[in-house]
Amino acid sequence: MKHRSDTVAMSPIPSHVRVALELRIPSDVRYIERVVEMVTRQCAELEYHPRQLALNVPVALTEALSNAILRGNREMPSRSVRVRAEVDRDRLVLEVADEGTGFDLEACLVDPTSPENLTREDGRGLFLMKRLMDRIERFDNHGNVVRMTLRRHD
Amino acid sequence: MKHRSDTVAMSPIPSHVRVALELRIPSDVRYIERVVEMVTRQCAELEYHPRQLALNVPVALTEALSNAILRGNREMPSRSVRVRAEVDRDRLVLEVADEGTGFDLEACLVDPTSPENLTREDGRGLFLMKRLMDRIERFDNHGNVVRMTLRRHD
Amino acid sequence: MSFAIRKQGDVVVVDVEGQLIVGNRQELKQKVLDELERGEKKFLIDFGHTGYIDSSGLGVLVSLSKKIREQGGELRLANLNDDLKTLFELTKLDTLFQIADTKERALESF
Amino acid sequence: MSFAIRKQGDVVVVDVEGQLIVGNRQELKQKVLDELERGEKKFLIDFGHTGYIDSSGLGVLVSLSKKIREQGGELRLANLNDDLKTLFELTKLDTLFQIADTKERALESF
Ligand SMILES: Nc1ncnc2c1ncn2[C@@H]1O[C@H](COP(=O)(O)OP(=O)(O)O)[C@@H](O)[C@H]1O
Ligand SMILES: Nc1ncnc2c1ncn2[C@@H]1O[C@H](COP(=O)(O)OP(=O)(O)O)[C@@H](O)[C@H]1O
Repeated sequence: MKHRSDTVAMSPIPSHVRVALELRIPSDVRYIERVVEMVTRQCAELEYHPRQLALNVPVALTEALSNAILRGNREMPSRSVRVRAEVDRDRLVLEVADEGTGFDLEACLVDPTSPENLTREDGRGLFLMKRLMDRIERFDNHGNVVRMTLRRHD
Repeated sequence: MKHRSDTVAMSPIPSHVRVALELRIPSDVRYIERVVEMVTRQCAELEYHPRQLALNVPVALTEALSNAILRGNREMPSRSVRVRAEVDRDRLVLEVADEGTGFDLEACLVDPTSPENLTREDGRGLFLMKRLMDRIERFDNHGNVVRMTLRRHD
Repeated sequence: MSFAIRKQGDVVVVDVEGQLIVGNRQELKQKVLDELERGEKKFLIDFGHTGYIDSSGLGVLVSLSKKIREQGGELRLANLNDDLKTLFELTKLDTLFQIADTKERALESF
Repeated sequence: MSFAIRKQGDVVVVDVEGQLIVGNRQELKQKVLDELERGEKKFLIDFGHTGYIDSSGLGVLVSLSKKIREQGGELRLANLNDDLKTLFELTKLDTLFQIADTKERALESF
């Protein structure tokens, strides 16, 4: 279509915009990067803060996806991961669902910054999700769902 | 975020992608172009046919929006138009909702190509929606809703 | 969206850049009617840089064509891409307008 | 994502281009371990062209740093942008690694 960007630029922005992205991927970590790219792009359109686009969203989502693929689904080819991202100018809600039996979020959350954990190779995923998002929840819905919420900053 | 596109290009595309876009605009035709641009961009990402991106989607959506703004809402500032676009690789479902009392779709659909109508200035909107989309429905839901469905072509 | 108007010989050439839709069709109408009032008779609308056209844009073209003919003038269209051609065919407006493939052909045909 | 390795003086410099995440961290690990096996002692990882790093990417850095130290070598990091710096600060890994602002400073410091 022959759009001229100055053309659309003159057309005002809707008073309310909400985008819901629903994705399904196989239990394979190679898919993560593309999913992250698709979600951050939607956030970029709604002018999330550059730091949220470069740090909070990609890192937290990557952690949730790799846990879903490696822990929840144990990379079983018969299982897939579903992602739902709902974005508006107030907040991003990310839901990552796997086909595992779930886990105890509080119990699994260790402090990787403590002296005894600092030199460990693993155990920073849930911690980063918690620190980079405003809220993180876990619930069951035909499998395990992790929901993360982030308020938009300009 | 420092993405290199070749990077993401190596990350496979999710097996299922569905995007739902929800927008609300004032009863003002200047908003139409931006809404059309936002919807066609989502269709473009899912590789709808160039003709669908340049003709079917923009024209049918523009018609539905201008009818909602001018007919349904009669440009009243207290009223707004809601748009929902749900897109996946199979089909696009567009819903345009206004705060009017609705209309009789079949009765309002005239044939603008008949000799007596050909030189009329108006009356081509619903006809184009019907010809450019695979399906068009109207129903009530706290106001008037027009739903149009288009199957994706490569 | 913008409408660039210029004179080429005795023909008024209008370029429609971007969309011709409900939000801007009045602007096109007024610009052409101003020229008509000034005594111009030959009009060519060039769609080489046009995106999409909606039913109200088509309606303005129908209306202008009538008004120009009433003043003894002529309106020609040129440079429709395949999608725009389809739009004119769907509405059978390709039978109402004189449509040339290129601007040059349209200019010659006056 | 790709890892470009080259020698600068007696320092092995690795450029991390794109993401350092669960899907590719093994590649980085293997490349550095190969050099270590070949007898290299000084390693500099340059993040000037890096996007984001996840916990498993951080884990690989921790692991490499240990292995390099075991062989009497040194690992330095350079060129972290503000977002990456924050990531290291959040995890307190900025206290574990020697981090230089620029590659030049990192090279001088060996
Ligand atoms: N989706 C999941 N399904 C099952 N267990 C999970 C899931 N996500 C996290 N866990 C559990 O929480 C633990 C901590 O996760 P995390 O902080 O990401 O560190 P790591 O994955 O490096 O062990 C995991 O080892 C696993 O036992
Ligand atoms: N959203 C709507 N609310 C109320 N009436 C509508 C709506 N959409 C269409 N109509 C009715 O259908 C008629 C035909 O619409 P259309 O084919 O778009 O032609 P036009 O708008 O040019 O008259 C309109 O004149 C109007 O009476």
